[in-house]
Amino acid sequence: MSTVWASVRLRRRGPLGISSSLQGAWTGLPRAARYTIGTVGVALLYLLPEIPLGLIETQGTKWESVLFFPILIYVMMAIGLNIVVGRTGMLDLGFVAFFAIGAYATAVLGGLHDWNWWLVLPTGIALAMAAGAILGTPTLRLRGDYLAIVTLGFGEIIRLTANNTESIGGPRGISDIPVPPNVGGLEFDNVLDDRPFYWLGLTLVVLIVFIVRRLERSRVGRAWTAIREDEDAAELMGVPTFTFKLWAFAMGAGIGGAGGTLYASQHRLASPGTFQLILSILFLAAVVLGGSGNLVGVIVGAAMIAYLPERFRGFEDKRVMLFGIALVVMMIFRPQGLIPSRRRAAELEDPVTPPEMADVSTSSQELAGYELGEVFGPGTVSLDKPFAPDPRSPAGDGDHG
Amino acid sequence: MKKWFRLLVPIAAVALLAAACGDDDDDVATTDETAAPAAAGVVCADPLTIAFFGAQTGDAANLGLNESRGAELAINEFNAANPACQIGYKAFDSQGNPDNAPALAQQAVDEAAIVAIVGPAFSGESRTANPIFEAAGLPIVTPSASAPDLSTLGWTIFHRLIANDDSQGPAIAAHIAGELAAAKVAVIDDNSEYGLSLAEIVAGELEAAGVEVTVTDHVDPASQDFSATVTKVKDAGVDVVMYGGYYAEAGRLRKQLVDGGVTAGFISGDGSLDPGFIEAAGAEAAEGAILTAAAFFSPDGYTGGADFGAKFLADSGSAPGLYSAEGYDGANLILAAITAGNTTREAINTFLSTASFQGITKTFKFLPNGELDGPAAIYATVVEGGVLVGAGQIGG
Amino acid sequence: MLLELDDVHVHYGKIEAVKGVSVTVDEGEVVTLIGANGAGKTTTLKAVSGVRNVTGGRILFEGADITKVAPHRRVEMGICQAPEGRGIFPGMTVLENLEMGCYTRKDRKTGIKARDLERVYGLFPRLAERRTQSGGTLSGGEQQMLAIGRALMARPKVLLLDEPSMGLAPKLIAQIFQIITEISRQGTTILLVEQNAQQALRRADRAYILESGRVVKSAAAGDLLNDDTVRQAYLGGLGH
Amino acid sequence: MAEATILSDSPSVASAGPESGPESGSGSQRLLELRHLTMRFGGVHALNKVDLHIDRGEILGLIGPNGAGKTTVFNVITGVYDPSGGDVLFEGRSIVKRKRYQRTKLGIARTFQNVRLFSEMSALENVMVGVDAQHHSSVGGAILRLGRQRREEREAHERGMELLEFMGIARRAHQTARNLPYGDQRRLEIARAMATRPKLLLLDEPAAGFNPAEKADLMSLIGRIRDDGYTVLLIEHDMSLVMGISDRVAVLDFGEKIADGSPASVQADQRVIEAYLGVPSDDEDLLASTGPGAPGDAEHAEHAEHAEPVGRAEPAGEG
Amino acid sequence: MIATVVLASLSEGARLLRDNFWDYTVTGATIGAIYSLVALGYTLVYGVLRLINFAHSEIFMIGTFGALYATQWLGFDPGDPKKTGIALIGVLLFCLVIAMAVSGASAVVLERIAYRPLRRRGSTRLAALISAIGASFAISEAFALWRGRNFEQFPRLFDKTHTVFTLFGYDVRADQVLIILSALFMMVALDQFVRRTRLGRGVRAVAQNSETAQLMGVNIDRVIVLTFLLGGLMAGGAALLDMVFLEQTRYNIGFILGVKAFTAAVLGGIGNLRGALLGGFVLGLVENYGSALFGTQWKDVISFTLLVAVLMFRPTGLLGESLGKARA
Repeated sequence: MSTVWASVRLRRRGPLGISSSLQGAWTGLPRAARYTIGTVGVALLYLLPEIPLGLIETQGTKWESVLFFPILIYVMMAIGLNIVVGRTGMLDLGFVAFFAIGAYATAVLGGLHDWNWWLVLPTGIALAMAAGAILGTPTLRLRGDYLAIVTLGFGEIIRLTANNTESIGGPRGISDIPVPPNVGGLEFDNVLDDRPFYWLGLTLVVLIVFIVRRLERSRVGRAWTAIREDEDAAELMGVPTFTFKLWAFAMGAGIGGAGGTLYASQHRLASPGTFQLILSILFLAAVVLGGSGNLVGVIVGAAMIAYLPERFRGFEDKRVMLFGIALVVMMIFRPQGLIPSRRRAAELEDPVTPPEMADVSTSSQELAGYELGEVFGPGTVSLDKPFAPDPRSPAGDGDHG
Repeated sequence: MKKWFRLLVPIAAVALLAAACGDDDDDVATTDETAAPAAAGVVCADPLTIAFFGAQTGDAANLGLNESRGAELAINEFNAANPACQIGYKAFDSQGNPDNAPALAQQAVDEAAIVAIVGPAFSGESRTANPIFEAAGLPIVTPSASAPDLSTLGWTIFHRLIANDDSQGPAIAAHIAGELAAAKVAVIDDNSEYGLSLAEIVAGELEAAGVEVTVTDHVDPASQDFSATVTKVKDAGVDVVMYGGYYAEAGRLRKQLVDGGVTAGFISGDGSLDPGFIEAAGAEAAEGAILTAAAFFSPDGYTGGADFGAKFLADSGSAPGLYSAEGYDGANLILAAITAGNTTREAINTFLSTASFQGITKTFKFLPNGELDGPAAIYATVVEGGVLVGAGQIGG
Repeated sequence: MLLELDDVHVHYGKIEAVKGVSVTVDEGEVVTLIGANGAGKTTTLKAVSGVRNVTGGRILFEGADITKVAPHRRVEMGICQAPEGRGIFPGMTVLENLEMGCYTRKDRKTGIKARDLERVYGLFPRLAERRTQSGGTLSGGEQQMLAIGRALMARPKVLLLDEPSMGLAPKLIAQIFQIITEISRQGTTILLVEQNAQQALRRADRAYILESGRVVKSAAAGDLLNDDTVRQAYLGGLGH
Repeated sequence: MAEATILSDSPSVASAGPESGPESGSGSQRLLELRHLTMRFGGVHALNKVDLHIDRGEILGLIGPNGAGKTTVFNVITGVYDPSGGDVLFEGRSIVKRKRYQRTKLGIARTFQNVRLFSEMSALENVMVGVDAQHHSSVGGAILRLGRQRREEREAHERGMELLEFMGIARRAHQTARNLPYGDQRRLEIARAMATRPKLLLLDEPAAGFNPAEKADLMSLIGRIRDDGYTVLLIEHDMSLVMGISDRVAVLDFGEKIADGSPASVQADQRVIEAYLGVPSDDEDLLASTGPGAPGDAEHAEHAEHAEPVGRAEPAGEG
Repeated sequence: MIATVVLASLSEGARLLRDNFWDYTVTGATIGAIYSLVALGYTLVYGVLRLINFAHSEIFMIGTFGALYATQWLGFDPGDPKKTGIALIGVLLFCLVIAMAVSGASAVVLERIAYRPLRRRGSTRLAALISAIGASFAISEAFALWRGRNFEQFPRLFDKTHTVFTLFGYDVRADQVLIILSALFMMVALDQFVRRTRLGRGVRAVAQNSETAQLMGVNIDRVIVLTFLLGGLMAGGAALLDMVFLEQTRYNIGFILGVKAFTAAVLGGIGNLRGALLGGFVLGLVENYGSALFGTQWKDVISFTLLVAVLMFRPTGLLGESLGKARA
């Protein structure tokens, strides 16, 4: 199993950071306490635009607006992408496609066909999910890097097709997009006040988190993780891997679509220029930066990715470069992300007697494998080939001649 | 970048020369309605700020800086002349990106001192920012957002300092059909909002004028290689190639067309009107290309702009570019409103909508929809001997 | 003393696979490490060749401490291994695989290389027949021959053999062990890890029995042939 | 206590469906039948017309030298490979066209030669994945927490804990699989396979890397699993273990079945002895040394020598 | 109605392609040659490290600036007279050496800074990919800050419009011949290096079985550096050819080309040197033919659709083997 990537000198450190001890403290709290803290936390999030935060607020851009976009939208996208990348272990480099589909669904249905916004939202989500399933059906049997490049291509295909299709505005996009009807004191049609959108978006995020939590703690979530850890073993344990991969793709896509819908209504514009490849990469960076697989982690990661460049507008031209450097440094010193998945936290246990093979089958797998699926690479596990753990094991298959 | 300067030096020199020969009247605002800033100066009680909205960094920074430096120059001159009324200046750097624009616009709206905006520079960002300005009643004067439909969206705060693409497109088409007497034309664009719109208008006008548009193609500006388009153009054997898009791609396309053996003429709109076009195409290939705009590329083309180049260079350290003079005029227009005693957004907007103002580029009087009243002037610039040379008005 | 392991510990993450193994190998000897699966034999060997980090203790080669020396440097010093599972390069021909064996050799004069090749082909005539065939297409026995031959191309001072009998037919096992004896007779020191205790003990001079990462017994190989510790550690105590 | 629960949940008693239990279904004693099963890799026959059957409730030991095709049998039964010829019947019906996960649902579960756990999941979660195989709630149920989903979730949790207790690793329930001691990882793998409620449990060298005491434990455990009504197909190199526990033993050599019968009869079979010890050759050591072996050519098929770092070379003599 | 329009435009496209087939072929092959050279870098690193070196596009971009500086150092200006004969060859070789050296060196530095620390810590490949993305951002933005965001022009070194020979009525230009031939030459040289030399064998050995390679005395770190170096050299070569062909560069020029080259590498079978060659040319040609048939605006859609289609039927690309398994 040893690929060169990890073969050389391994000095695995338990990620005994502050966050993991915090996590420990958190899980140690009684249930009621956790619920109380959670509720207060969410309430504080709702109050974010109302509390004066001084230096934390963005300086050159309006804080309430930034809270909605990019921060909230990025959070939503990262939650969606995390299902695909962090949970199920499929590398998706074209997640922006679903963002675009949500936005365009809103623009076309709401803008061109005057649908009610509350009808547009679920339709946008459904369309994005359908697109995820349509993309997934032929491509999900591809693994790793191949899936990555195909999804990247899909993202570009969506953007370019939108750009080339005159009936949806071509490069001009569609700018006549409805906003949600006013509810009580929430005036969505007041363009000067982005707080209603923030609150609506936050409500959606809370709902999504609630749903995703439930999924993660169910048969579905276990199937996803099992697929991430060892797809073949999962299938042999009775997990219909294709179905669940498709579900992961569709759920992720649906959340992406919701983000797109919300974004387009607030910006009142859906144009192809928004849906660049770079956004997919930023969403992925958010997932990894926060701690791939961990819901809280990716939310924090996304918030950072969205917030920091806005906060440091003063750096102007340098901020993308600093962001790049930060990514490299982060991956060197804290590759597991800001708030790693609970499982990564070091566990204390009694010493054991390890036969040599224990490391062969587990630890080196974890070290050498792409977190995204253990066997990664061309032709490693196809049905006509033996079940080799190492794609490059010399006698792995008899067809080298 | 350095070559950029080198090319601009002769232009700047010409401008300086013109300034030296011109009259000594420094006043810029001289109309019947508004008096020039008096020597005593304007007095204003509240702190007032004029903001620029557009790209200051990023790929689209060139155009934004051209304009913002013009606006800054106007404000600096005003402040020097009016010690009792110091106007602030602030730039909102949208990078030309419609996605960034709303949060910036909200911020601008929130700052009470900001009474008017010069910008937004592009049509795309206008679509996401202007609704916010409209809602806040914050008046804008845009020196360069040229999409025709912007004036149809019911914005009362919208004022456009140039003729839109509905004027530029027909002028280009008329020029192709008339002056250039082309029988077959290739209309190519960069598949951007601006480029495609302009190209479509031109193609429509050409068809109406009975000129055959044998090739329409959309290139990807991110792609370096346009050879498939070159082959298509070669195949059709056109007389003129019209390109809607920006200067870097226009230059690259022109170069690859010439290298591929295409001898047809080349004409493009204001997006291509930049010395960068000549750089990208190479002086040889660029020769003879016609670049149009609803503005002069160099301010000495304007009657009132004789010494503008020199002042601009002295103030900002760089030579003026396309729409620098419009940026300057835009700011002066707002300053004229302040001079006339209008210090609220509403009052300034009313002033802008009703007053007539003589800038260095033209006389500004706006229709209710924010477009200029009166015939729109479209000017051509031709590449001659490796430099941009004004070739007079071609339409309007 | 050619090779000496002094209280060597190896960890995989938090798991300690080798818990203080001390082994010595004299010049010219055949020393074998035997033990059940998971006893730490292969890990010990990997520590010697340097592909596993030692977390405690020292490894001395010709008196010099090589604990921190990079694996490729150890090959240059004369430690060469035919790894468990043979580690044939499947996309290379037999000849190329053999040439990989003298990758670090400074004296790459064709004459010397040709003589080494001849020696290997002499020991393994099958390899000469298949020299242009790609390594992945060889049979298991041929691959094992190739692995040993490739290690010999480096002219090692000590040859580390990891389970050369693994997965081979009895007849081939016998052949391989005969060749091992022959290699030893030609003057190469051998450290042999083997599960096939019977064969290993017959061929070796001295033996160490490993159990759960520790040496539980060391003695002259012949003495261990009928030893109860071997039975316990290796054959298991069940079903009798 | 644990034993009792396992018993009650075992396939022979549980009423999971019409097909469950040895008495129901086809009514035949035959649980699995391989007919002329052939598996070729390139030109090599990994399996050549193998006929084999397993009756309900028995432990069938599958032995043979390395590269004989044992794991290939597992891989064909579980659907990792499509056989080149022949048929696999489970409860009287051909399953070669079934997908892998469907076979698990039908009641076939396996462990792996090299432990293949879901290493970032807890031990309990690993087992719950197995229990999930017989469950049906999906995305909708999980989001809405429908009654069935809650019931299934509770059951998965309870049954998971029971199985962990049964395997003696309940205290590890919330530890990450990756961090378990090796022996517990092997036990967890068995628990995970049992969680799918298999009628047929395929164990691929479950004792590999175990010390004698652990092997003894495992033997009694497998015995108990059988006693609970599971049918077990066991690949194992430790002859003492196989012979001690199997009701019947089948021997593969060069991809062909060369013997099938009671442990005693197999041990006495001349062909088996030859296969294991090799045909006597000029080297007299051969007879004394008892390493198993197979000529190399068959090894491409199973590449046992590389993918199986364990479980070879157990002397066959003393079984 | 729509179908008729599509069919009409298709038939016009078909005529266009038929009438200008060799034109499309030669221009497609030219850009395909550049794709191939850049794709080699992705494939080499992937073959050995199983890492998508996302920052490889920036290595290419640095090479274009290297070539640009070489001409400036020689005192060329965009308007200068063109060179011929020996002088031209000398100038081109000098620029090639500089571009390759700059790209090669930066690839090595990149490995040292952005990847090796991660490798040492046993990071996951996903972390490495993110690090690569970060490095890509950082490098290109650093160039944007340093050189500005406008295109810089590469001088015209020789008369490109000169027709070398005519292929079925299409006048093949000097620069096209130069690019295709030199790219092929570089690729053959690399292929032979990897197959025939001791160092190349080391690269293959690490790709096939890194641990055994170590046991044979291969210094893995050095092989990895060598892999990056080779990829960088090829990218440098591609950079000069690209400059000769298109004559302008700026900080983000590598991005699209990198995506395309990576697509080409996957198309041919990532990890496979000959696959990269094939993938590059196939991509270049199909893009061009597709542009004729469907319109230039669909060019990228066509490339990615082709990729998906190929992977559907050949899930490991056209040639499908890894670097390790390439036969000698």
